Amino acid sequence: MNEGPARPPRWVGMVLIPLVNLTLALAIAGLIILSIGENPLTALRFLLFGAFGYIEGLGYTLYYTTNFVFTGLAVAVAFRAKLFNIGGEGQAYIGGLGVGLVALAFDDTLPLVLMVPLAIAAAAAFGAAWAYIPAYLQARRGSHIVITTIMFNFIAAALMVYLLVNVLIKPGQMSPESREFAPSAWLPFMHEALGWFGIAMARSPLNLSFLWALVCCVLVWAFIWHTRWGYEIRTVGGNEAAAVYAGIRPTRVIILAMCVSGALAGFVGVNEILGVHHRLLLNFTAGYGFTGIAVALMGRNHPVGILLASLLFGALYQGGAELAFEIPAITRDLVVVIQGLVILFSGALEYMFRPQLERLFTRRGAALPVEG
Amino acid sequence: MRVEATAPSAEGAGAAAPPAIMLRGVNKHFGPVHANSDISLEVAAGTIHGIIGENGAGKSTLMSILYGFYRADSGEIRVFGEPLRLDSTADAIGAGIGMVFQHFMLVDPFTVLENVVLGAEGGPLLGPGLAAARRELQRLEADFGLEVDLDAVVGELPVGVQQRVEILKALYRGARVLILDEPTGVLTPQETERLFRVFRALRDQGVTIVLITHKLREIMAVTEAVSVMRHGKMVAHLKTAETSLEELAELMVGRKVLLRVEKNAAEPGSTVLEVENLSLVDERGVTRVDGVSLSVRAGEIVGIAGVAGNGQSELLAALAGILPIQRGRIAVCGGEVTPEHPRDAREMREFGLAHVPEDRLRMGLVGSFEARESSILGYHRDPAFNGPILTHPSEILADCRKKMSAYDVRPQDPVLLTANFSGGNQQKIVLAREMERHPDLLLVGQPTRGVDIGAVEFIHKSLIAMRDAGCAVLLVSVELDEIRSLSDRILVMFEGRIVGEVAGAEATERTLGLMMAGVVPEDAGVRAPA
Amino acid sequence: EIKPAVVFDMGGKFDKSFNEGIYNGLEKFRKETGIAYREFEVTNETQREQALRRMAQRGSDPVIAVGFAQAPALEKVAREFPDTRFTIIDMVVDLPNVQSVVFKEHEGSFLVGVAAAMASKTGKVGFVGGMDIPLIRKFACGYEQGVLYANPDAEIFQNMTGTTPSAWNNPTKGGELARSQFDRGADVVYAAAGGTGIGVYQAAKDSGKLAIGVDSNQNYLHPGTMLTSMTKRVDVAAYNTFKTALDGTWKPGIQVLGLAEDGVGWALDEHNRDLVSAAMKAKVEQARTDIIAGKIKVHDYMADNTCNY
Amino acid sequence: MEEAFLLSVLTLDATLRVATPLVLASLAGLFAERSGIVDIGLEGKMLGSAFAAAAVAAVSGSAWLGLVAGIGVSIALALLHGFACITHRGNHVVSGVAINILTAGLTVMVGIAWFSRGGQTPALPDGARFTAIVWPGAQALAGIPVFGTLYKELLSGHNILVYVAFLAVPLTWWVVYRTRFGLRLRAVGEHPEAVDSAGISVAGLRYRAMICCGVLCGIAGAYLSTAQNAGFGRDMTAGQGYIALAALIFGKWRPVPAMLACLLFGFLDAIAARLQGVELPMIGAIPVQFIQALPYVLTVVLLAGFIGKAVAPRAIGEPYVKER
Ligand SMILES: Nc1ncnc2c1ncn2[C@@H]1O[C@H](COP(=O)(O)OP(=O)(O)OP(=O)(O)O)[C@@H](O)[C@H]1O
Ligand SMILES: Nc1ncnc2c1ncn2[C@@H]1O[C@H](COP(=O)(O)OP(=O)(O)OP(=O)(O)O)[C@@H](O)[C@H]1O
Ligand SMILES: [Mg+2]
Ligand SMILES: [Mg+2]
Repeated sequence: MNEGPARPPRWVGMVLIPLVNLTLALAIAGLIILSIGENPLTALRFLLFGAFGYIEGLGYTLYYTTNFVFTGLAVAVAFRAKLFNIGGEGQAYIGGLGVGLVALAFDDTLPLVLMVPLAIAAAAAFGAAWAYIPAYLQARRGSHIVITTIMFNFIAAALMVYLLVNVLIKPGQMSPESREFAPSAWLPFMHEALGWFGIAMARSPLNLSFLWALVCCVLVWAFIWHTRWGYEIRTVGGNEAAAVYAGIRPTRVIILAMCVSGALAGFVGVNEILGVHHRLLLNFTAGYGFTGIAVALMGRNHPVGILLASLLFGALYQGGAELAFEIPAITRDLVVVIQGLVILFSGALEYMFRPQLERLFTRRGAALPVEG
Repeated sequence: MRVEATAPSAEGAGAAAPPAIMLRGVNKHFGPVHANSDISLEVAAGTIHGIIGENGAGKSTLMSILYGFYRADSGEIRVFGEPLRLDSTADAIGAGIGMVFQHFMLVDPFTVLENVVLGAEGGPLLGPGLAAARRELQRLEADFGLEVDLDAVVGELPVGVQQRVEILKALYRGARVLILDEPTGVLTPQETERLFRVFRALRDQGVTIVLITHKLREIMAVTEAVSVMRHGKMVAHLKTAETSLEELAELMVGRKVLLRVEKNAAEPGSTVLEVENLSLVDERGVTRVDGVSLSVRAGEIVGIAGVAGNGQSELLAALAGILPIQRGRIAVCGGEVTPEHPRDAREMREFGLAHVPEDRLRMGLVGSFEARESSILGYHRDPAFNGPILTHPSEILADCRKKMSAYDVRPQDPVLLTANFSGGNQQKIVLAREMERHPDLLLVGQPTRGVDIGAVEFIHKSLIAMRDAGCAVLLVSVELDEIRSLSDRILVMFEGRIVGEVAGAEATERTLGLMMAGVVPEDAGVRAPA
Repeated sequence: EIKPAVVFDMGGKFDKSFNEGIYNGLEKFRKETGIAYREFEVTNETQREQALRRMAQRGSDPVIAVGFAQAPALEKVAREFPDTRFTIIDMVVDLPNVQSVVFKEHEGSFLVGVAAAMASKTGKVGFVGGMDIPLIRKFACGYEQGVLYANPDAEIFQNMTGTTPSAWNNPTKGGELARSQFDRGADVVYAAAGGTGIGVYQAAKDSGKLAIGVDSNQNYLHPGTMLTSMTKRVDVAAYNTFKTALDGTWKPGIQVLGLAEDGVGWALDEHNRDLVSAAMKAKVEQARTDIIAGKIKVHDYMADNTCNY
Repeated sequence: MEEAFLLSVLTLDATLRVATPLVLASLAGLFAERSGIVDIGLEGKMLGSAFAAAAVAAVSGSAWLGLVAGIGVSIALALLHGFACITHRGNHVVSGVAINILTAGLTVMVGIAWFSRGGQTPALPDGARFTAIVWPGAQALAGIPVFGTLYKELLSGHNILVYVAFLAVPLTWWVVYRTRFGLRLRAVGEHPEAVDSAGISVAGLRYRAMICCGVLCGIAGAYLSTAQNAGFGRDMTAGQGYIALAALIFGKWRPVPAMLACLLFGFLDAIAARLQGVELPMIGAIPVQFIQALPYVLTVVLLAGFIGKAVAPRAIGEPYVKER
């Protein structure tokens, strides 16, 4: 029909609105900090400095980012097929198991260049396998994937405790942990890798799996939007009847999407087990799988958005720890509150100011309604 | 006589009764779209008033404003002379307006009774309300011939019955003005005729009816006055008795429209589709298709007529590889399907079949896809669009552009979301996708459902062109006009069986209508099924 | 003057048992000396190393690492900062600047096992652990041995709470597990499950049964149904770390604290005096002397990863 | 034999205790989800309510005041969820996750500020708790075989909130299927346009559903901290909100089947507690972790084997937008 009022400029939606939301979240967190008698601006400075202000801190931020990228992508891929994968936590756990088993088996025989691809493959295979069962049950038996993936998180936890306490534990040791891998099986830290090129960097847990996370972003983007399999996944997610009409089998697509999702979640194991801890241990997933849900949805299930959301969460984790370290009155619980506020305002309430802001900038910007 | 569009005249002003509805200067924007611009309209009380217009002309929007569902940006509304501020549908209902939407507003898992009382329960507890409603509805049913099983689950009812539920809903709320948005789009001729009888009965009892439709014959048959919309504006108000089909069509589209399809005699070639004794049972165990045999040859259009719900949809779905068959055999372009060797839609396409589904939005398209993505649905594995791993976006885009211009899809924007095209244009996207494959066999379901007559003309021409190019076409439609004017042979389905076959040229509405009711008339060249 | 610091483990300083014991010892030190200390509560595996390193970088000395799980991190950090003094509780890290404090939890558990067996009228007693890990098995094994020492016919029910970190912090589940043992006839239950124990003790109180606390003296929680507590003096260990560092008497190496060193024991105070009969007290004290004297050998699960005694 | 019977009755008794918060929370979820709002935030609402109930009960000495406070906090959180999802068309899952994280932090933070016990509230004396109600004649009838045992151990001797939870099931059923509000509730989760076109406010209905959800979650939270336990502890819900959600889906969004699913979860849990360390004939001692995983494994098996496809309310999770 006739051209009506113009749309607001793109940057309003892409930059300004997220910024306003984030500011609001931090402002409310600031009020809370004020209420316990601390200076919110000092706190904000510690938070930002801790997350970005020095190389080690940045390293930690990016290390957390790596985990969130993996779990966020995992949730997003499943979501594209309209599957709600709450099982990232368990898939990451079992992915780590795969990495650990490979490393324990071959750490003194294989060189690193073979170990790394093998470990990545194992993480993917184990994570995918753990996602396969709920996917199969959803596809063939109609078992609701939300329930089964929740259950599989618990089952993964039980399995890991059993294996670590009874089977894989280093004999005579107190901690339920495997032995440390031989250093030849350690994925190089970023500070080591940069050291090869003569660049000095403070040490941090950031390791080369960060690069793999970036690669995964590109791969997922290409997979979802530029392959026929991605097309089929999106078709099933968009309109299942249309998928059947197009000769796409939803059962296969559900299984494919979940396996890709599980494999991505499994890569958390590469970062944690091969990159940081160099041993198999309990609870290394630390809730990254759950946070991945918020990461994916805040990032609009798009790799670029997920990367940005992961960075935000990485910064909150690292900056928050720094904050708790520097200001004794700010406990780790307050840091959790800040995270909750950020998810609430930047995620759930992201549209709160959209109409007002868009109107503001539309009016000031170009167009009055054009009749014709 | 033509009445000037912009000024609903004071013609009836001398009469005592104020018009049932009077709109003045109504405007409505949807973001950048000016859906209704400065609309005025007057509907006399106790009449049936038609509104026509192309797809996207703004008819539904205008009626939704009148029903308080959308709020107008500006304008004045009077109902029976009373100025109204419509802030919600409750206001409109209170003023005696009832509306039957194009997409039904029924809650599928509810019973008919529950649907009817929703919003008019008559108290905080359901029991008494339901009982009262049951009594009142039985009266309404008797008065207007609107029989429905009040305890049936709505989702399981045929559309024609669902529509009756919608009408009952409005009447139960005491509607004095009843608006119906494309009520006949999904009805059979019999159902339509029955609906019109209801309309006349309602009108005789003083109810005012506003009828939106694309079918000009219906306007001529049942209305007293008609208003024409184009591009968001009112272009004419006419008395039905003083106009003609041709004039209305021209007013709507803005150019002359060919109302009859012109075609030469068919020159059928070899058999492309051969169906033998096909049976199909749905998941509830009901036999939907029962021992159907038919064949379609290259260069002919075979039409399947029948009242909706008599197995045509399932037959089409089975042929397309969407539903598995329980008995029989399908041979298509050298490929074979049996219960032991089911094929999915992808394999059927590989045999050389294309399929325009009956319900494009539910099945033929993905609303959240860009048009270029929807335009390869089902052919997304075609080597032309794919490398070994990655797809070829530029080829897909170019292909989509080409199809869009060949089929005059508007707007011609391959990256616009599919859902943002109007229904008619969505239909064209599907047609372009399927027909441009130049298949050996084309299955078409309801090709012109809900499409305006300009587009109908184009679609019909394209189908004839396909046939003349040697394609075998199997057409399923509930539009008898469409079936009769396009088909070379017509098969009629009733309760899952084919009751007879008529040559297209010889089929009359009466013969077909009887056959669709399961009666095979003696005369007129009907052949019993093989 | 020293700049002491502590890195608590995942349970947090208010976990009602182990970490909180450390916290109490340190608070005592702070009140006495007026010396403040830095602290950090880790929330994931990777933060352990980060926190220890940050403490060392900031010049904190000595630094206490709480819990066995900190050992791998401490090994790295202690090598990086050879001039910083570290104390790790519950684990041995063999480095010249590390003091390792470990406890003979099995000995203390043996004593409360004896008490449990004597207090039980049904001859059935229970044990609720947090997670099935070697440390908890060590508690359970000592307890079992003590129970059977006092009553060879006794029956012992064992339950573990869970397989995720919430196992240490799930009083609801703890209470249900205790009740499940009461249903089967147990009338004394010993909990070694961190915050989960709160629920166990409450369930005992609500059902009129007896419960045994752990780590710190928890008798005060429910006088009348808290039979006793197996005290593990982490507070003393923590206090001593800072204190000896202040005095200049801090020494690296391994400290094994058992009954003989008063590192573990059983709690007898005004809250449970009425529950402990003279015979019980005598028997427990006898066992205590015998263990110290080596007449009773309490099997350490960690020695061979079995509970065969 | 008699002992075995008593033991099974006691297991069922434990089942009721464990299932109570699950029943309440899944009924809460039923109101939200039937209205079209995905509620993954049951966990957070329970946690917030558990804290408020324990804190107020500890200060006031009254369990009832605690219950009111718990319900109040839970309703506030439910309305926050509604504000995000209904008014501002936010993503339901993100909002739920945010509420869960927010309450996990806030309860402990406020707890430390108020009580200085590391986020715990003081232990509640019996007067400030909901304690067991012994039914008349429980002791007297105990002697009667079977019935006496059932009466004394299973029916009698629970706190009032247990009875409330199981009465809430028929009540919810009645509200959902027999009242005007219930009809509209079911309609708005299936087809909000239909509700809107009938002249009923979609947002208004959904907010009211969220209030119902808040009330029930509030009772569930209060049960945890002032009935089942005697005080609040950090993260004390321990994932029960998610299990309740699973039960709701398991029960296909219907009150009675959802309750049965909760009872099933409770029963499997109770059984698992009793199987730990028991040497099974033929098999011997099973590793405790396998027993601990048993309820989850069995749930999956039951789901795959016996429960057909669960179809959610059609409009669930979709923000209602009239004009695109
Ligand atoms: N909900 C909506 N949001 C945005 N735009 C809309 C909406 N509904 C309608 N429009 C716009 O208003 C215009 C008029 O649409 P409307 O549905 O009224 O057309 P119509 O005359 O009913 O067409 P048809 O005959 O195909 O039903 C459309 O072209 C469309 O651009
Ligand atoms: N999200 C949207 N944003 C902008 N315009 C939209 C959007 N969704 C739909 N439209 C517009 O709505 C119109 C479609 O309206 P509608 O769905 O009523 O189809 P229609 O013209 O009525 O077709 P039919 O009669 O076949 O149903 C299109 O012209 C399209 O431009
Ligand atoms: Mg319309
Ligand atoms: Mg339309």
